[in-house]
Amino acid sequence: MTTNARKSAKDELPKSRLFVPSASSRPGGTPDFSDLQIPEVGAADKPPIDVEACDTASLSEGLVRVLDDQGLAHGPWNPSLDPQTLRAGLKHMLHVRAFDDRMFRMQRQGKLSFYMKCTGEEAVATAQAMALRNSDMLFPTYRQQGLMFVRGRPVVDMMCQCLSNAGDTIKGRQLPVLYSWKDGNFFTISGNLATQVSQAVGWAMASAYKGEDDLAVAWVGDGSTAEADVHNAMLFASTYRAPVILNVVNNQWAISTPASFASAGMTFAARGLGYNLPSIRVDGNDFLAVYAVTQWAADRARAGMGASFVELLTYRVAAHSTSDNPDGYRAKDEAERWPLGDPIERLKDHLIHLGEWSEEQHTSLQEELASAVTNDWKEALTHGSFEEGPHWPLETMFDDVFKDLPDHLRHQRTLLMSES
Amino acid sequence: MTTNARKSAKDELPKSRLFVPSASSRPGGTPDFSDLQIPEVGAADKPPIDVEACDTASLSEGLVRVLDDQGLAHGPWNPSLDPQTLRAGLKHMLHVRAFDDRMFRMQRQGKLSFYMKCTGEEAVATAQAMALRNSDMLFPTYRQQGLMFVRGRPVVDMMCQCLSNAGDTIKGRQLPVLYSWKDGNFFTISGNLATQVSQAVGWAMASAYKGEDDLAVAWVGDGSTAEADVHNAMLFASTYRAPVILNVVNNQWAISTPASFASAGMTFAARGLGYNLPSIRVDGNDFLAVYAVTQWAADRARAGMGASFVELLTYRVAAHSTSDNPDGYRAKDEAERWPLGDPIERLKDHLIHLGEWSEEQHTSLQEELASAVTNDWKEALTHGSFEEGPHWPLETMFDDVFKDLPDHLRHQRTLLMSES
Amino acid sequence: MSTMNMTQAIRSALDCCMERDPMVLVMGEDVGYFGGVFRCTEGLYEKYGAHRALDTPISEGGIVAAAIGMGVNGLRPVVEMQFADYIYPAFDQIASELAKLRHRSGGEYWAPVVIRAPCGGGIRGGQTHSQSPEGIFTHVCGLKTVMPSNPYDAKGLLISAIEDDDPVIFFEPKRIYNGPFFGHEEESASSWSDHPAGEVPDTYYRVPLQSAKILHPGTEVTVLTYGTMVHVAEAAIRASGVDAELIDLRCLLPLDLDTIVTSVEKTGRCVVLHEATRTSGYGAELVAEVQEACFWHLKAPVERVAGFDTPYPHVFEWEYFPTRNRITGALQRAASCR
Amino acid sequence: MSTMNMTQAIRSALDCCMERDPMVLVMGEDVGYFGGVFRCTEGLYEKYGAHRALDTPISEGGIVAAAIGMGVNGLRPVVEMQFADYIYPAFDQIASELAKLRHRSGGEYWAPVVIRAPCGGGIRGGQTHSQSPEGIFTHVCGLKTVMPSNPYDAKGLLISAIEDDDPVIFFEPKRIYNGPFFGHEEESASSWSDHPAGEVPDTYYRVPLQSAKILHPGTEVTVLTYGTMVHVAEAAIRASGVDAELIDLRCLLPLDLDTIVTSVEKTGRCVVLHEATRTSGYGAELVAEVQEACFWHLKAPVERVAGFDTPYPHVFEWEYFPTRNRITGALQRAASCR
Ligand SMILES: Cc1ncc(C[n+]2csc(CCOP(=O)(O)OP(=O)(O)O)c2C)c(N)n1
Ligand SMILES: Cc1ncc(C[n+]2csc(CCOP(=O)(O)OP(=O)(O)O)c2C)c(N)n1
Ligand SMILES: [Mg+2]
Ligand SMILES: [Mg+2]
Repeated sequence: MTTNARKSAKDELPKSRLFVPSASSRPGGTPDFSDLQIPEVGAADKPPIDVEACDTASLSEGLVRVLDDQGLAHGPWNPSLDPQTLRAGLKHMLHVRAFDDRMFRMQRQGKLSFYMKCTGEEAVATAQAMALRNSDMLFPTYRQQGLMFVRGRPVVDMMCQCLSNAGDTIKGRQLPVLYSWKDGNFFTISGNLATQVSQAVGWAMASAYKGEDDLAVAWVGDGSTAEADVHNAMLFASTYRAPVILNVVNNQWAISTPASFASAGMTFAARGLGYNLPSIRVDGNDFLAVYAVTQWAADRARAGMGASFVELLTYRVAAHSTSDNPDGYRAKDEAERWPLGDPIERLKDHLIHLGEWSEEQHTSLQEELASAVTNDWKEALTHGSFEEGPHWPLETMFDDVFKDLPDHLRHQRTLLMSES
Repeated sequence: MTTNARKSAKDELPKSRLFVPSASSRPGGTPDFSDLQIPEVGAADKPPIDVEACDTASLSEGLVRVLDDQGLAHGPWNPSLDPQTLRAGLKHMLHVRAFDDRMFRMQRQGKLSFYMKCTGEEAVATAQAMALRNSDMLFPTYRQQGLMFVRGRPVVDMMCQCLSNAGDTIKGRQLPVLYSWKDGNFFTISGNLATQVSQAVGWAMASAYKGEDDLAVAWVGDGSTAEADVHNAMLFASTYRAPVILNVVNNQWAISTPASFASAGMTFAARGLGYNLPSIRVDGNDFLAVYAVTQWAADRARAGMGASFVELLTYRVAAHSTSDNPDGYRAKDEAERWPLGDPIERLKDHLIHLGEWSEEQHTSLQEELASAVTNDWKEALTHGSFEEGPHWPLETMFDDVFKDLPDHLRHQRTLLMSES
Repeated sequence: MSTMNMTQAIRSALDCCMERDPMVLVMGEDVGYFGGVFRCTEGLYEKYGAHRALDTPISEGGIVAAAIGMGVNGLRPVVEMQFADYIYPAFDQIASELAKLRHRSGGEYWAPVVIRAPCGGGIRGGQTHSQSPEGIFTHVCGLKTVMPSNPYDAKGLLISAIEDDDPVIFFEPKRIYNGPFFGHEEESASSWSDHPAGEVPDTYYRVPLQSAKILHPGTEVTVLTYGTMVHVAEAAIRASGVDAELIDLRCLLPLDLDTIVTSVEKTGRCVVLHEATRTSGYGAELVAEVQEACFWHLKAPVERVAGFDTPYPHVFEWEYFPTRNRITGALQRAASCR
Repeated sequence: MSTMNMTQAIRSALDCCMERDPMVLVMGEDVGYFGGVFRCTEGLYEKYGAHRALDTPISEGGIVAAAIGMGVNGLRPVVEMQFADYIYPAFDQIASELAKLRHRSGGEYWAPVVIRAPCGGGIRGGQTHSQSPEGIFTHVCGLKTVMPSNPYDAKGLLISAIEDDDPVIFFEPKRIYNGPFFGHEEESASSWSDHPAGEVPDTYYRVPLQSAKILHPGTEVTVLTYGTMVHVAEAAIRASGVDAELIDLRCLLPLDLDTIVTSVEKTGRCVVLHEATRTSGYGAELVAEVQEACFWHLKAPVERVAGFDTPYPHVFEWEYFPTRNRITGALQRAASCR
């Protein structure tokens, strides 16, 4: 063993000068979100859709907020949605939460191999899907299940994916929650972080190439913004002015790693400016603000003005996944200290304030959805359980590696089937 | 063949809406650098080294200039170098140019397999090397040969590398100009673009880890900023506040591809802001400005304030390499139209203006250097020519794959030696 | 019919496909206005426009990712990697995404992307302009891997690759772009115009993938190879005096194993030849398959002649290159086993 | 001496090296404060500080690049890839840079980087938490590739890897982190405390790289394997009734070929076994080497038992996994050849 060091490896070293970022809290400590400046509700101005990136600097460092703590909507970003739309949004969020809770419990009971919740982040996917056209192509991560609820995917289908049973449209190939739904223009979710973001830009480039006006919309987590694919996405989206919306869902954590290891000490939105992308930071727990910002970005892209970069500020209330326990790396009460509240409670208060909703309606809707999910689960199980099946026929394991089965796979399939 | 398209592949398509960037000129056209705003000499202000990234916005979009067209130096960035230093800088630049011209001609005569010049960019490497400490670690591209001239590498050694002869310190392993010079803290140049930039950040992190105060300094071309490594470098440099200087040498072209395919329509320096890196754009053909900006960034890093991002605005006057002919993709007279002149002429005028230099001295220095290079070339050839050798012993081909020769390579070496 | 070198044949294939299908485009570094550093896309920019002969930023990972998205949205992108040596920044998008899309989505999504990559040495390019990474791609399930050895095959195989609905990695041995190479640098360079496979139809035609070609029959030894080494092997066989059967694999995956097995069962001997480094190269797979399928017919060990396990050297290029001597030696060793 | 499972043994190796050499650090996603998703770096943050148990951004390419720079500047970084499936974004930095640094600089520069990567299936992880990419790395000259099969070897090999001046890709079969696995999921999980190799010294020791280990001698068939499959093979051999010699390769490159050849010359038969997909996997290299070196001793074709050439499935994990049946079948076919 030789050494590259100028001083011998065995010398005592002077104190390290390497800076290492810190976390909003660690177990036993008190959560500190003080570095998070939260501007006034309604304060952010709303630029025209032909805005230059450089003129969105304040929006990228600020925070678009519409709903205040009393449930009132303020400012130019208020999308002024009608009560039916608002109630639909609330229902979608409650549906997602009911679904998550049920699936989480089923995993704990050993019915699923794995599961991931989006608790506290429901407004992101639901409000954004509602602000888009169904023909717009979605490139999500594993935390945007809400997109499918808005576009009306049967809950049973999602459960069958999580069960990898005979009813799983992707043939039991993937881990639970790595959905794919072509009919809903919902892209196949990859286990490899961030790869979908730069693919979404290519999809959008093709849309422009063909003179079509459908958009691509991609999501990526705060931690995953560090991956090269996000850089590639921003650069290509800007270079070719692709009709795409690039969303960063900043839920403060990447498993045990705080956002400070990916943020470079800035807002994530601010990174978009350096790529000449109009960039906006929005309160991700504010259904109305998320809806309005998404609509604005979609209008830009459809009008041929190119891509936008959006940071959705939210908080991952639940564990990263069923394989994770946050008590090992963050203070137990961090979620309660999150200053931007809960997206469902906030929209509910707004509707109640408008006189369009009541505690009673809310409770009965929750019950209705809970029992709907229970029934869906029962039905899903009729297509098979994960352990006992029925599953897809074993030989289908060799399908779809290629469009047509090549000789060597046919040979391997014969081998396997002769054994079992 | 099936299709993914919503309309059949055979339909006529509507007009494409895909935006594709354009070039400053194409053959037959007139070069247009009008989108290049060139601020007043001396106008840029010089912030303290503890400046926040956000307060360098104007510096990242502007242009630090010290030398005007009359050869006068202006403004807060004037490094006020003494005449000896200025003459040394001029001599280094002339030496590099004399070297390039000779090596280029030798390649044309078939003496070298390949060569790359840095004509018009000489100020970048020479001024920067002079502003750094010799113990600072350099991670260059193939266009910073000037670094070695400043640090006093024997020209014969460089020629031997280009000849891959018995005197080549890297044993004939690499293409000409892919130098390595450990004694000069000059990193081995990779044929793979941009990989050195993120490695430089790791080197700098180690320097901080060990409590040492040496810096890493990296260079990358405008086109290569698109590579993921540059994103990784910026993110890691910012996250760990690494003592590194990240330089983008914007010479307007990446082989045939204009900088507009990598710039996203902004200055390159501006991209640094989104990573929270203080970022400065400097006239790369202005020896004094380059020196001053480098010194400023080095002071920051050494004081423990972390990384800086620097764009050096220059122009690639020569072909990309001896394998390239620019007449195929840009107007013949583009170089003459370059608004920032020639770095050697500009420093020469400055020295003459100071009364510290004369046309006569200049001509005789040019002749002196030309004949020095001629003698060096003769000496280099005594260590062998590329085609006839002598080269390193054939069996050394198997060395350095690993530190010690493993069995399978020993076996292969025996096989080869038994044949030849 | 015209005589074409390999770059012209490749350009002709691209032109045919772009003319027939508006969804086909070429993209990559310097492929647009300039027509590519090896000129393979020359003229396409003028003929089809900037969006169909698309210059890109220098980010191989970004290029392949964009191509995947385009493929999913109905286009058929033909990506050029400037050199195969520079394909690795795109490796994650190729191995984890492009190759797996169809399977992981249960057949819902797929991207018909072709990645062209000039490969191989013999051009004084040093270690970063000479590599032959084909073996790695044959280990990634979901990819097809092709390497033509002449202009006629290059055009026909490339058209098949572009119209194929699976992703294809299409390696182009740059040493033979302008003419066949028989392994000895000193010999005067020969041109495709003197070679039958330099006769190429101007019109559309396909050479099916997975169709190995017996270049000339023989009884004593079967030689398996592809790309540049096909021509070196031909010369070596002539020099060796061995009656060898030379098979140009053309497509490494899926592999035309039947043609190989039939031949080896006949000859009882086999030499596997490639330019790529030996250890875990594609030659290993060929040896493994041959000995498993033909064990009872083998009269001699299946020998590999391949690049040494070092980075491709600059100055020792011709010592490194699998020479005729090394091949003839292997042929004679094999033939001498009875 | 303590009984350790594999994660404890790995942590112990890291601890030993960090204690002896201030230049050693661990870095990667979630390896610092949290101690790694598989707990392999637990406690090191408290003991050595944030800069020596370094959390990183989620960019494998950036992590390896930084590690290379650190290595060049005197440190000995031990990088953790959270899963081997996620090593590809770093592939260019590994294959083009880390592996080639020393050669291309004529020996001037090198980086003693170890990359730890949990690999293999059997944990219901689906296609992106189950891959075995070791074969690819053995084709990249300049890298050493290691895969231990038990806690004792894991600690000794990891210490050797960290002190080695060449880059080492260190694969950890995650299925056996907590106990050996004999190939049948239904069987009650066994623990390392019941296994001799679960006895691990708390102190510093090395197991040399390139030292294949004969786990038990046999006369009829030589079985070559590594990692999890070592234990599956053991069970399969018992079930088969064949008197097989089981060799745990431990280090794939450089390979301890002598031990292999001596064994195969004795048994005359060989079965190669790995979890990775079959085509162009490391098994192909082993078959090629064995048949070339031992051809005249072989009484039967060298057979490969490997993963099928499909992405690792989620629901059909146990049908996909190379089962004891497939192995016993191969053993008996081989043994039956006289
Ligand atoms: C390329 C790659 N690297 C690492 C992982 C392992 N991994 C899975 S999720 C995760 C954290 C992602 O955090 P973030 O991007 O913030 O998304 P979130 O889970 O918070 O929604 C990591 C490191 C992976 N799946 N892919
Ligand atoms: C990873 C990689 N991709 C592509 C290439 C081929 N290539 C060599 S130089 C070059 C252009 C680089 O342009 P720029 O970064 O602007 O540097 P300049 O040559 O102008 O100094 C390209 C594409 C390479 N060497 N490495
Ligand atoms: Mg997160
Ligand atoms: Mg350039």
